[in-house]
Amino acid sequence: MKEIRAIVRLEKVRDILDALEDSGHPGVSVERIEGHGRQTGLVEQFRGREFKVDLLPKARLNIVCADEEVDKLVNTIVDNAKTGAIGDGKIFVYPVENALRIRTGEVGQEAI
Amino acid sequence: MKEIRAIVRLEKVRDILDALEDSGHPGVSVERIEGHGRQTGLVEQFRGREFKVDLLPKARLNIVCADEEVDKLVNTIVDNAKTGAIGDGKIFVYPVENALRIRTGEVGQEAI
Amino acid sequence: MKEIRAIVRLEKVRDILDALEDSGHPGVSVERIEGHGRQTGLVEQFRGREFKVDLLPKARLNIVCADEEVDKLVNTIVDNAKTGAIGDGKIFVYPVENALRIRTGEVGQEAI
Amino acid sequence: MLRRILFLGFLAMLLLAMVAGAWAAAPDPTGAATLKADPGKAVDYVWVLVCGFLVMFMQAGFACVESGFCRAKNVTNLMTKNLLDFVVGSLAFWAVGFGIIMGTDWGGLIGSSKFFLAGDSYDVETYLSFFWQLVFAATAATIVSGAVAERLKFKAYLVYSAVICLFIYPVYAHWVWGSGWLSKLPFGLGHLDFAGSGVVHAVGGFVGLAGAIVLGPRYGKFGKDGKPRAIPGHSISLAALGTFILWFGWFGFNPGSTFSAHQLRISVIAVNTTMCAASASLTALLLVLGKTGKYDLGMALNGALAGLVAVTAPCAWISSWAAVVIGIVAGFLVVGGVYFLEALKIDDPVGAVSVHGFNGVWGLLAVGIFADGTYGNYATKAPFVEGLLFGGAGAGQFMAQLIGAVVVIAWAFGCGLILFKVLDAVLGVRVDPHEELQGLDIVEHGTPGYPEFYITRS
Amino acid sequence: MLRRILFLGFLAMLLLAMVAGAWAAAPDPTGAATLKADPGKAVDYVWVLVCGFLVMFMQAGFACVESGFCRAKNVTNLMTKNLLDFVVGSLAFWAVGFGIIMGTDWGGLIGSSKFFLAGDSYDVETYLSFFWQLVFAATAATIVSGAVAERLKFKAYLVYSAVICLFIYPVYAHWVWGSGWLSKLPFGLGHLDFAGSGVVHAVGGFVGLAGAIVLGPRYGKFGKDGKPRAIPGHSISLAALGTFILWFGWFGFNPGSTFSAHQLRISVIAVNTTMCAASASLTALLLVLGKTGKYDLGMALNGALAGLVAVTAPCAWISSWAAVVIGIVAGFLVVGGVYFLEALKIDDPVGAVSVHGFNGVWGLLAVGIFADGTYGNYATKAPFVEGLLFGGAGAGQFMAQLIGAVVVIAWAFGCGLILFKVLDAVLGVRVDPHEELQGLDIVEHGTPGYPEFYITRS
Amino acid sequence: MLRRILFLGFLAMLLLAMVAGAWAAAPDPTGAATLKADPGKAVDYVWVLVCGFLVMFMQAGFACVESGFCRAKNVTNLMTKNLLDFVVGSLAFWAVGFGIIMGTDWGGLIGSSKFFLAGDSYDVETYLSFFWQLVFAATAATIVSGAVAERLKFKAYLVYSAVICLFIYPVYAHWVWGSGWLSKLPFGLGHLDFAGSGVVHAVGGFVGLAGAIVLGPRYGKFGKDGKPRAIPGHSISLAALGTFILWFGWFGFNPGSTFSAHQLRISVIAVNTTMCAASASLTALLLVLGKTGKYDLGMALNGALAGLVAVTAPCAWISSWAAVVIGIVAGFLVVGGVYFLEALKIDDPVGAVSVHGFNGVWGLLAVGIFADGTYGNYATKAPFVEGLLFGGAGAGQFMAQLIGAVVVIAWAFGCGLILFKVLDAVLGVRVDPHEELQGLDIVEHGTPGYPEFYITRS
Ligand SMILES: Nc1ncnc2c1ncn2[C@@H]1O[C@H](COP(=O)(O)OP(=O)(O)O)[C@@H](O)[C@H]1O
Ligand SMILES: Nc1ncnc2c1ncn2[C@@H]1O[C@H](COP(=O)(O)OP(=O)(O)O)[C@@H](O)[C@H]1O
Ligand SMILES: Nc1ncnc2c1ncn2[C@@H]1O[C@H](COP(=O)(O)OP(=O)(O)O)[C@@H](O)[C@H]1O
Repeated sequence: MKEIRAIVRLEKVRDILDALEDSGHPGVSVERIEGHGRQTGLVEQFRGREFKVDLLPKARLNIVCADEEVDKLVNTIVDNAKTGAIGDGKIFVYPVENALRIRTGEVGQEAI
Repeated sequence: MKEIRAIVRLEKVRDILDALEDSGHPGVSVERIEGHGRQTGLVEQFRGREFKVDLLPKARLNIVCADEEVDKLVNTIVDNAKTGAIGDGKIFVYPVENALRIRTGEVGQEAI
Repeated sequence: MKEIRAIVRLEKVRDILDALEDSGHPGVSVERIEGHGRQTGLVEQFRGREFKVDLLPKARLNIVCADEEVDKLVNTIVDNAKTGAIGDGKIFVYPVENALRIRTGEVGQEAI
Repeated sequence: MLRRILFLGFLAMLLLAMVAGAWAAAPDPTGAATLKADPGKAVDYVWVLVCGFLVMFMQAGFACVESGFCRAKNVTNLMTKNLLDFVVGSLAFWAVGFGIIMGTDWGGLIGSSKFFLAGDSYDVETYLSFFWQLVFAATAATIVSGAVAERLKFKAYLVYSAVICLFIYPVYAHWVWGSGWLSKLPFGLGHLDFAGSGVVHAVGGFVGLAGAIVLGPRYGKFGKDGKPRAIPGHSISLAALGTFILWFGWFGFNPGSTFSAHQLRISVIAVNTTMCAASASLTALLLVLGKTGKYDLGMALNGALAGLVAVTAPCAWISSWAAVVIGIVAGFLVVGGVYFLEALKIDDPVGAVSVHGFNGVWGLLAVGIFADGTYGNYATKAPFVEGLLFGGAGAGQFMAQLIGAVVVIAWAFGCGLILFKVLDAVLGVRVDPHEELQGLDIVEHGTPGYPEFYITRS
Repeated sequence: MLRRILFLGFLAMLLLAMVAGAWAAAPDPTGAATLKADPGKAVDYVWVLVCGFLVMFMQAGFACVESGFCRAKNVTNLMTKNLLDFVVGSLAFWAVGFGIIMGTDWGGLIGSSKFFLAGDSYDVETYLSFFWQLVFAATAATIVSGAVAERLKFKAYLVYSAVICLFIYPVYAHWVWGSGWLSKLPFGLGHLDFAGSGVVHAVGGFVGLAGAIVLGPRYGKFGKDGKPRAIPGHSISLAALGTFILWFGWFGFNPGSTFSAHQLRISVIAVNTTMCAASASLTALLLVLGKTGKYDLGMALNGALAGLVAVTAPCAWISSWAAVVIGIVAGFLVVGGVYFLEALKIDDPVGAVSVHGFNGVWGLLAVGIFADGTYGNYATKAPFVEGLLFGGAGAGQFMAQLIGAVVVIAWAFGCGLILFKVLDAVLGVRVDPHEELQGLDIVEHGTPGYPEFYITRS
Repeated sequence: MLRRILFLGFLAMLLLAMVAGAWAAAPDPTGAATLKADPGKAVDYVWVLVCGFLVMFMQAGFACVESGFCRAKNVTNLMTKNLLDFVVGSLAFWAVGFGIIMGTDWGGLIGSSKFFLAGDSYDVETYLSFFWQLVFAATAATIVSGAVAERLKFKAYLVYSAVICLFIYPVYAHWVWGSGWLSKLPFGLGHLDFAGSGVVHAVGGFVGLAGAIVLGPRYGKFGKDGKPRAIPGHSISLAALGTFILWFGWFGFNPGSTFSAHQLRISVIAVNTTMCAASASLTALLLVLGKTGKYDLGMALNGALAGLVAVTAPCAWISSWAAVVIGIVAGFLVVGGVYFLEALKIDDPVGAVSVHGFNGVWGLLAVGIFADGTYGNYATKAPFVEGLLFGGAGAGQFMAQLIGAVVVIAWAFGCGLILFKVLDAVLGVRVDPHEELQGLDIVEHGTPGYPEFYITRS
């Protein structure tokens, strides 16, 4: 079992979720984070004084899936998250040891 | 060392935390996320127009613990998170390589 | 590849990010969480009635990095997060299996 | 079902009104004759209308205070209730309520004409009186939404809003202000309530108390051990803004109740209103400071409102030092009231009962104590109103106030209890526990208050 | 560029004003003579000014409603627009607009003096009239910001604000209120619009419609399948508070339009205003309840405003039952209007066109139907205003109203279309798609509305 | 300790008041005689009271602006300060302050009767005057909370509130408005300040400056390199709403300062107030646009307030073009002031010093420049007020204004410095660094402003 964590632009979440729905509709958790990588932030101002904000808002999608699903899902995400401009985000893949569905008590693959 | 991540109903957080307090009071981090699994969302409306919201608010509890504690803690969570209705949530378990307490510099088991 | 997750005081985030900028400026994601460990919460009140809040606001910094970077980054964080008082937070390290930069499609080390 | 009933009722009302309107033989709909008879009316109309606008604006204040003191998941619900009680209340009061207060008296018990403002009512004086009474009735109505917040079904609230403006409020108001029996009590000058500590606030407060009791406490208000728990409101800035708006609106409520700009006493009333609110707020702040060591804004806000309620009845018959003293007592009462209700396991989410109910009664009694004998009943001439501390007539006046206080509690609490019990039997008054947890906004209205913000709903 | 033009224009205006001011031979700048001539003026001034203050406060109401009904990422933008339309509009109206409405009539088409309030205008009566007209003009201006919200470039909005207060609004207002040709139509008493359902609201609403059409819908308002999608506003409490403020301010708008406290009919106007808002709000609530089974606050708020707009023209010529009926129709219109525009793929984020445009027109027609012949045109004497339901003159009056309604639509929509098309050609009216997604707050103003809150921006 | 002192002080005040009240031989507590002597009083009372209500409502405006411009972690604190300065200030002003302004003059320096509104003060005229002076004093008091926001201990603020309303404000107000020495300067008509640019705003602004200096900047306001950093406010919508409320309230502040509805000049004052605010706001917006290329709402809001402050002194003595010019200067001053204070490493979180302090002084000088000689001092008769640009008396008047400006700066800044220094020695004025980081809401009040929202506190 693996977990895919995709950090993407907030405005792309809708499209990605729609696309995921077509590729098997996996369970997903979405979080609001802030971050920076190559993208270096933007300038805001308040009562005439400018300042640099270096953390930008992003969304993170977490999907736990079977090992063999990873590639397909990652591709789906990449296709829908990409604009080509700096700040498109990253995807990380992590090992997961077990899963459990609280409602039924199912564990492992069954529970994803 | 493992990390338990339990995605649960927001309204169950209080009960789960109380129950955890009784089973050893581990350190916990709580996050507010949105997600969907089997549960398919709900219909909201705004100025006469209905729309479907497919991400529902949930809480995620993260607990880093010793390998042997996992089962006990998972059970505690399940017992207190379960309503039997769709949307009860899931628990995932991940490997953790190391831990460090910033205040004291302790590492590994000591730091949990 | 590893992921460092550091749970720290909100008011320390600025300093830690500045220090990280000096040690190689890695990509970072920041989240707002609530938690408790040794620190036991505080008393608030509302219209004359006191109550205990046992989850306190914290920030979590996530950094995916090469294995050999872990120590340096952890030290940087510890140095800047420490006050010596209860509630300084913890750092956990996790294995990461892969990374991908959405914009370019680079994978693995390249993508971090 | 309810929808259809509401809609049909609404149409029926209209038909009746139109029929009634057909007879209209309007005495002075343009006001030309009235003005000719008394040119001073122009300034009186300006005064009464502007004050009435301020009272109407208190609706915004109540909406903000109640929403701010409740949780984000019920904001849409509270705002809808605060809007709709004014909306439904206005229609109900127009159809029936006003006629019950100000219509031809029937045995000292009830008024019986002027329904739908029809016929002879098409007259500037009647409309002026209607406008004034309407914004007062709506104030009484809106007080209750605070006490029953976060758990009352919306449709029950709609029916409640109609009933209080159709019947509960007008009947009692008739007794006091419509030359009903309370105003003719053979003690002092009869029961007196200058701007409505009793008529408006105590009525609202005790109907609210009945509602809170019938509904029972919100999920989580009392721990498994029975101890009260705080459920903090979601926006202190909204609650504070609402309190400022209410204070501002109260300058219409109290001074405007002279119903005439030719009683220059309006300046005294404005000052008394301010001083009482100030001393009550400071007292409440200091009391909680003594208990918890913190400067509690929520209670200071409640305290200011408590002072405003308490001074509402006596404001025209006292001077400033009495206002300050009345305020100190109001501060004690509101703090004590909040703890007292919690001890009784009654859940009043915003403190409406302590602020409006208990202090409304205190205001009535305060007339019988502090009225200083310099001012008549809406008149600058004798007979003057005297309280216990001033001259011989005081004991009688105090008695009249006491009777009025007992009556208002009995009437409002009794009617409220019956109303909510009947509603419970017919419609059910309380939302499902599951819905309560989720918040009423989505369940009843489909619209979360702050859809884009991350909120920890519990 | 724009900056420089703005600044130079601003300075040029001033110079002109100072030069003009130099000639000043002020008729009665202190008001002493005016008061002597008519001591009753004191109360009239108080009435008109206080009502004018209330109308100015409606700016706050619009700001809150529009911001609350839009997304958090555009709050700073909406607030800046709502402030700056008043600011720029005041200067433009002072320089030119007022003179076009109230200056010496030129062929029934346009006024042509009193620019910059210079020369003879330094007079208490003129200043009073200016203040009143100014807050009305600013209301028309601010309505549009709702219809074009979340996608219009800020600099285009600045130019728009100047143009509507310089020209579009004043010309039409001159036709109706400045003894222009519409007021002299040979039907009934000429086209009548007591407080501005047409002059203010329909003008704002139809300029807004033009703006919404030129801009096109917001990204995401219509799905790939072309179906309309809801874009919920970020703060229901802000929108509700704004509506209460508007309702409050409307008590200045309508009753104040007598421009005299000596027409005691002001009490009737206040009542009609309330009753129409109430019945429209309830109707809108029930209609959506019938459709979705939920109590929709957003539409109930829109409904209340729709009722207020609809009663604005007839408020002084009807009695309460007619106000209730007009409100019911307004409720249907606003709900229908919202769905209708969506069906046409026009995106009006806050419902401004349905509330102000459609109901503004309805208000004009309602005069021709319900005016009951008891009241003259800003006078208590004959000739009286009569609608279709009352007496023979009704058909003529209805015709006058119909003509006015057609004219206001043509004028406002036409001017709006030209204005926004020209602006689009010159400056571009719409922000980049990327900027729209990010929100206008950061792109145009650099200041997010709620920098510390976690917001899901999309 | 503090609690006990506060409580005892409070009780002592009351006892005194009751004793004093016992002697009461009230000249005209009902107002019947006053009305008989001058029936025109009715409309004057309506005017003054309604305007006074509007001024009181400015408390809500200040509360919103200050809270909106500060961080979420200090919202409860700011709201509590804004409530309690009115509460404590009212009691202090009632006990002593009013007597110092309006009591029997003692050597041109101080008034010395009417304490506690006792004895002869039980009179409609005195109460009216008290109400008016009270809401003005409270405005001066509340200005300071912005300048010292986010770091001042609450108990120090309570003491400060009492002191400014007991002493600092009343003494200076006596000099100008209570027939004290400044009003009798042998230049022009003596020092003139129509509605209080100096008496209210400059006093508040410079006491605030002293507070800001004694406290030092907030943690993080200046970087390690000493460069100023922006600390954005948490809610732009709240700040904007607050500004609209203030603008609305200012229509009470300025036109109401005629203290009579029989000076029809009130219409001119209302117009001037609007035009000055508009031109100042636009100027501030354009200046920042020139610097950063963005339309800065925060500064436009500050600009509008700056214009309102600047026109407060001259509003009754100028015509509209002068108001526009004064506003342009005000716009420059507020923008320059904000940058200037930052350059001096003084931290004024909401711009209170630039808005109220600098522009208050500018308003005083503007009287000496632009007063156009058509209006007397609160009178329509000669002698008329003339500034430098109009006639020979201008130089003298300018001198009187200059002296007043110097005096107000010296008095307010001096008293402020002493007060905050003494408070610092006795109570400590600044919260712990750790508490400042955490926010004052929890530490001092126990109540976070928005407990359910996710907030990035730093
Ligand atoms: N090494 C990393 N560890 C954790 N999060 C990262 C890392 N690198 C990037 N991120 C996250 O990904 C987001 C997008 O990264 P960015 O560098 O802007 O993308 P790109 O390089 O494709 O332009 C950042 O805002 C941050 O949240
Ligand atoms: N595969 C998954 N990966 C990540 N999160 C998931 C996954 N499946 C479910 N979740 C999370 O768990 C929550 C509850 O899942 P749900 O399917 O509604 O529970 P159940 O199946 O027990 O009814 C979802 O809202 C989502 O946040
Ligand atoms: N075992 C754990 N698992 C997950 N999060 C933890 C754990 N222990 C602590 N935390 C997180 O770390 C934060 C700081 O922990 P705390 O015990 O207060 O630090 P310290 O022990 O250094 O005083 C907590 O608020 C919580 O969010």
